[in-house]
Amino acid sequence: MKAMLLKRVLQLVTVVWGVGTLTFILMRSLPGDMAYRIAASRYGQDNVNSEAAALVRQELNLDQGAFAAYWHWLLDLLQFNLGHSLVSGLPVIDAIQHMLGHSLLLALAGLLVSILIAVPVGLFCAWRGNPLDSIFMGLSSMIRAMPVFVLGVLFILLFALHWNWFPVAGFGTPAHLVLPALTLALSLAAVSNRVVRDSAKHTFQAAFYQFSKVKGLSAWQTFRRHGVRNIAVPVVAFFGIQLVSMIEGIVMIESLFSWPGIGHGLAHAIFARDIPVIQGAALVMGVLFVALNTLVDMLCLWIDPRGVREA
Amino acid sequence: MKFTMTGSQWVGLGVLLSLLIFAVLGMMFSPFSISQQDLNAVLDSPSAVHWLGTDHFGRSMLTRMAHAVGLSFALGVLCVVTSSLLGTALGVWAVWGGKKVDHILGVMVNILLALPGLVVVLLFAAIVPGSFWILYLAISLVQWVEYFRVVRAITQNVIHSPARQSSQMMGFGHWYQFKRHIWPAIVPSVFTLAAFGGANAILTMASLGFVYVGIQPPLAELGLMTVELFPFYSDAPWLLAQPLVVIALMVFGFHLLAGKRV
Amino acid sequence: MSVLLKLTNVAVFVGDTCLLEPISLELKQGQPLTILGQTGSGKSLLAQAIMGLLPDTLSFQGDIEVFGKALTLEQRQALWGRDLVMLPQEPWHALDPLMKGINQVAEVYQHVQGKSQNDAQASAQQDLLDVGLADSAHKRPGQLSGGMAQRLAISAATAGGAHVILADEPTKGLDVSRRDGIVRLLQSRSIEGSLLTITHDVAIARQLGGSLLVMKQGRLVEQGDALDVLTNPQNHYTRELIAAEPKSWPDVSVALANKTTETVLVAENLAIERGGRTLFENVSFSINKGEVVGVVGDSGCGKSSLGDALLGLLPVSAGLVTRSNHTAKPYQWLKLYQDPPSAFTSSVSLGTLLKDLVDLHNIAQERIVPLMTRLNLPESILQRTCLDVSGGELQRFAILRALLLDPVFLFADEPTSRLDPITAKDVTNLLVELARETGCAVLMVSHDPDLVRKTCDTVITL
Amino acid sequence: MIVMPSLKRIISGVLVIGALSGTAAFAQPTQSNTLSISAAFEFTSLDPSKNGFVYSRMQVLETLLDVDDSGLLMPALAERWEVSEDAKSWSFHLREGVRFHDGASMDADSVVNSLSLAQAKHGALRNAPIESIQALDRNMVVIHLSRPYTLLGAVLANYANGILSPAAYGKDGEVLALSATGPYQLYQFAPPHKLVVEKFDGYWGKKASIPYASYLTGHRTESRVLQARSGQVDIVFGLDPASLPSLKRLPSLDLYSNAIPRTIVLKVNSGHPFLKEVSARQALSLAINRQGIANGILRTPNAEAEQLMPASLSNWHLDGMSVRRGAQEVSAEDLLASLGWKKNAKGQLERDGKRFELTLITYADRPELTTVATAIQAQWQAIGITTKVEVTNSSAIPMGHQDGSLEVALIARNYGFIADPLGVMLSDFGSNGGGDWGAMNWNNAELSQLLLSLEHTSDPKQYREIAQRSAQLIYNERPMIPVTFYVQQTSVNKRVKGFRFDPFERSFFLNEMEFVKP
Repeated sequence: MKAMLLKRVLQLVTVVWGVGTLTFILMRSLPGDMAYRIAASRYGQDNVNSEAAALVRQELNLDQGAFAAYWHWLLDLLQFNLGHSLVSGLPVIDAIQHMLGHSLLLALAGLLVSILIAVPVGLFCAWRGNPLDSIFMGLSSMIRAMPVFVLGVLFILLFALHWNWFPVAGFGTPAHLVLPALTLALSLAAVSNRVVRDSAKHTFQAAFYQFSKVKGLSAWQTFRRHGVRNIAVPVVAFFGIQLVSMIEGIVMIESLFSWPGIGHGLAHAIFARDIPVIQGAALVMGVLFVALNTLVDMLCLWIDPRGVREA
Repeated sequence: MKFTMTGSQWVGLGVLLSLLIFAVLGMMFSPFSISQQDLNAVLDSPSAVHWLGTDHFGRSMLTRMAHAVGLSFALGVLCVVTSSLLGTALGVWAVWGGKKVDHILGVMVNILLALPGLVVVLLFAAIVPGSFWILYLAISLVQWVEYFRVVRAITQNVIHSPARQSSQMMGFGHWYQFKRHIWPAIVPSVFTLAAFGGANAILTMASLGFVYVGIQPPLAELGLMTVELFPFYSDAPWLLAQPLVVIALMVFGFHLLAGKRV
Repeated sequence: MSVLLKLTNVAVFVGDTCLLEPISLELKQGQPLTILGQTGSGKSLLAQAIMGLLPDTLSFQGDIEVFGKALTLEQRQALWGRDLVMLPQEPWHALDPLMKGINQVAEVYQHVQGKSQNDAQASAQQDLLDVGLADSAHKRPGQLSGGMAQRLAISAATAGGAHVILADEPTKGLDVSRRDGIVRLLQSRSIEGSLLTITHDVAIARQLGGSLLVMKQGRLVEQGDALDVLTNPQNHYTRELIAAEPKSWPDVSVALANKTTETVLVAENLAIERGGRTLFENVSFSINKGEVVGVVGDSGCGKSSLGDALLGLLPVSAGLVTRSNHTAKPYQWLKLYQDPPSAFTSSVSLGTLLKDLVDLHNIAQERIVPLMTRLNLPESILQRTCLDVSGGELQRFAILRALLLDPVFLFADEPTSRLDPITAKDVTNLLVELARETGCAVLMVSHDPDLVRKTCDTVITL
Repeated sequence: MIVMPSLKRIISGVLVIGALSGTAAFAQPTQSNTLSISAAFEFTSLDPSKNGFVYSRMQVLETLLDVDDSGLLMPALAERWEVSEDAKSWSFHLREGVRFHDGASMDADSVVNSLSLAQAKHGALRNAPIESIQALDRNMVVIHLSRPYTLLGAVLANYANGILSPAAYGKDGEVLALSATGPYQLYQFAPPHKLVVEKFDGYWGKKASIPYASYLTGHRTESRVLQARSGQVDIVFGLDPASLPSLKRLPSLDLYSNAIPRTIVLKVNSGHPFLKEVSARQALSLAINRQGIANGILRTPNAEAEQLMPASLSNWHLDGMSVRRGAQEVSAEDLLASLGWKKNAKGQLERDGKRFELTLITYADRPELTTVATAIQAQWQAIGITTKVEVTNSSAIPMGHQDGSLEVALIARNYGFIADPLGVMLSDFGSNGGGDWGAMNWNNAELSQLLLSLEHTSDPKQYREIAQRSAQLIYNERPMIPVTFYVQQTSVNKRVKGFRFDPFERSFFLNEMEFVKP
């Protein structure tokens, strides 16, 4: 456990440095003059001109060399200072807090709903087998074959326009959360219900599962005592793997539903060349990613104390 | 090594091949170009002239779909080839090249893994917007990691297997050991990853098109076409349906071809 | 003496193919019944059929009476744990990998016997104490040795009160020294009922006594009182099985006088560590040309590691290995593996593998055919891959490949432990014979003291 | 005399109770008491010089002068104003009783403070020839100029020069709170997506009826259309023209199409070897099927533009400039052929071994630009010109202008950014061969002269004459090629009454709107 945490901390440090440096290099190699980009975002399309760009350049000291800028950034980072947004002038940390809150809300809601869908469906499929299994198999494959935005678009057409049950886009009320979370949840559940099903089927067929019944335990007792935990091991590990698709899904869903989360914010910051925000957002994503993976590891270890999951 | 495919894999291959044939024939024989507009015939339903109808510029949907499918395939195949070669080579090297190599590659992979793939691709796509080659580079860069991890894990097992040890003791060289032991062990996984990789590359390109960072007009790209045709979903639903169905079919085909889930 | 279990013409099919031909038997109170036969003889199917555990793909015919009543599948399943229980082949697989040992016993007391949680824990603790597992009660199956796991499984299986016990290969994979304990434990647990054991091990059949059925490829070939059958086998197959026991092998070790004195390898004060644990220390010996040296010891004692260390595949933590033969090329120091299929790649045919070797070392083609004949390897084997040939053939093919390189030293790591007894005997004898002929030194590692004693010139016990 | 105070007390008592009950009823913005607006543009800062357009439209921010629908100056925070004989000093008489949202009353000092700070920031005021801004007394502000500058009034009406309470600024002039004077005050500020305003009861003019209004940034056009469809948002600005037919069928919506002084134009690099001849630019212009674009793509018939300014900016609009006329005289192909361009085997134009290839850049902020660019690309293809379309960020245009890399750009130019188009004309054509958003490498001494003279022309008739001549010059030389006039598409939910569109996009007129009683 200790070794694992230490390893994770080390990973975190490399990730912070690596992600920061990578985004820095990428942003520096973006075509076009940063001052113009920032001016466009600050003053709006009607009011951006070379005069505005010159002002921005002067104010933000954009003429300093790449190396100096990198050095400044590293020093600031060591003091946990993410800097100020070039566009709004607000502290990056505030902007990210605001975005992260929304993203986490969406992610948690999506994950929760996906679990609520995937676990019963997966267990049911493993338990009852065909034709139910084949039906859900087909359904899952269909949903998996659709990009997440298509799923979102279909939901909007159906739930927001046809039936007018939920708002199309925006945020602020619980009703706004429903469609984005459902979109995320379904795209996640389409894969995870199969993992639950496979794991359950594997467990149901395992020698120890049979042996438990041979020992005299009822089917329900066997499931409760030997099923749940053993099924959970690969499923929880899989949720760790699914974090990636979750975050990717969130980027698309946030854009589609105008959800002011970190993915959306990152995409916008990229267009605006708001380097501090990009670095901050990428860093937070990286850190979050490592942290969540650690959490999953610990959860796995708690469920299955036999060994540490491979990173 | 004999490669046997299951029924559903054949179906997947069939779906993909039909789409590919559609793309090739469409690109070769269509009398229209992808940008040829006819503002007098916009949003036409399928007819004898325009088999799949026309879009909001009066462009032939058949031609555009064929090009879009071709583009998606090109990207998918290129990404798969590049990332699988790179990932496999580095994965084997990480095991064989000693602790130092393994460690350095491990750090690289950890950094790349700490950012979700789509975000990395977004960052890259922002550098040269609308460039096919940047998309290809970025997607390949993201995807090789997956091959690397799997190949490294399998190779590690193979390296310690009695079979490889025995070959080494009998005096066989590295190339032989790779050819006879490592490659046959990794090829099924690499194949599965490749099929999923193809699907993911196509999905990524469509997703970028959807957030306007991908391929730019007038090139036909499935994600972009989805956005372009979305406003007409009630006037001309058959138009919007085309890119959506084709994306789903391509991804579905690749998933079937993969044969099993990751 | 009541009949606890009566089978009448029980047969098992897959589709139209008969896997287990009709068989009838009776299991009586206090009289154990043993079914003896090689792997693949359909004996496990019989146990599954009795329990009602046959996979859905298999069909079943005949009548099964338990306690004098013909019972349906569901009725038999209702008896599980309380009256009827089956011990699994692989205890590691039959135990929940995530649950502590004691809980796997206690849950039976709690849920089957209806005891309170505390009482159940206490009873389980007592059970484990009885089988010598008190110290390991809170370990998980992965932390237990094979013997311990089997004892735990037996405790868990019998906690529900069942006295009719079906045991399917209860000693598979166990060291000889652990085997007897398990058999005695089974006997004691079935004292109020009866025990039906399925095994390929003649020694267990002898130890259990009672009545004996000998099966070959799904067919009953001989039955009767165990001692009668084993001392005076009527059937050819039974005789072969008995003769394949290492105990009954002819002694092929060579007297000291016949040995050459040309040393191939010397080991001085060897010590090996693995995972921070010292496996052995101060082991010294030398191996001469043509000599067969046996190494015995329980699993985990480091006997395989010793061989690997001699070949330089593992580092030694102390001591020195000196190769006295300086003319031999590196590829003439070779190893035979325990599990033949794992030592070959299945990606190409055996013929290709052989050709690879011949091309690499410029081996004369004409040597191959006589050697293959000698090893009793048919030509057709070369077209197949390692997955399509039997273990015995594959191990002989491994010997063929090794011998073509004119080895000076061969480390045979339990080369026959995964083979059927009859095949094992053949392969071992061939190996020893050929080694002597070619003057190759052999280090033979085995968990079976009898096998080593009968075949090796010198024995090292770890 | 005795009655007055008590009456006053009663009235104020009633007002307080009314206000209290009002606040109690509207304590929280809900769907029923909030007018929701969705538009494409996001905001990141409270500073009027940066995002003032949002606060001006949401009627939080006000300026000294206002502009009416035809572009004429009107009193706003300044009740009246006078220009001196030499046209070098402007005096503004401030309205009395104006209160900021923070409770302070507006006086000359606060106005001077705001204007001085605005002058230091990016904006039109910075370039005005201002010598001093002074408070003459509590209610009078005087601005002294170094030379006559007729534009000053229009510049002061620009959102960047909104008047804020002195307490709103930090010590470096940064804006900390948006305490302005409009009928609405800031309630919630969640950049860059959401802004909620609450009605301000201390407003000097017509008080608002709707308690709250929210502004949502809807980045995706599709989403905005859907928000309109579903009734989730009351007013949606900047609808995708493609969605209009289906929206028109909805009974719950009113659609407004309003011409605004914005034009889709091609900014042409007149220094480019292929484009330096006037006839080459004319050919490019002739090859564009403006009617097709207006009808087929933008779905706004009659929006085709042969000249930069729409009819609403009458001084600058050339009358009788029929679209057809140019097309019938000569064909684009002939013009190009006369310049030595010949079609090769593939149908592409070639001259001296070089193919006629252009890179057209445009930006994604306005969705119609991309579609129009696609149409132009195809139409130029038809005459043998290969065009590469690059969709980038709007900043690429001034940047491309400055570094000279720009070839052709498709832009949406707002000629009403400062209520008098002269401001934009000066920066686009005034000097140095053009401006960031105007002509490029195109020097016309006569035009520069004309435009400069307008800066101190106050006689309307003379002004019009010069403006007309300038417009004709630009039309003849085509340093900018107009494509279509802009028509803003807006949907308004039927639950809202009193919607009015401001062609200068300065205000949403929220205080004039009401909810229809259900």
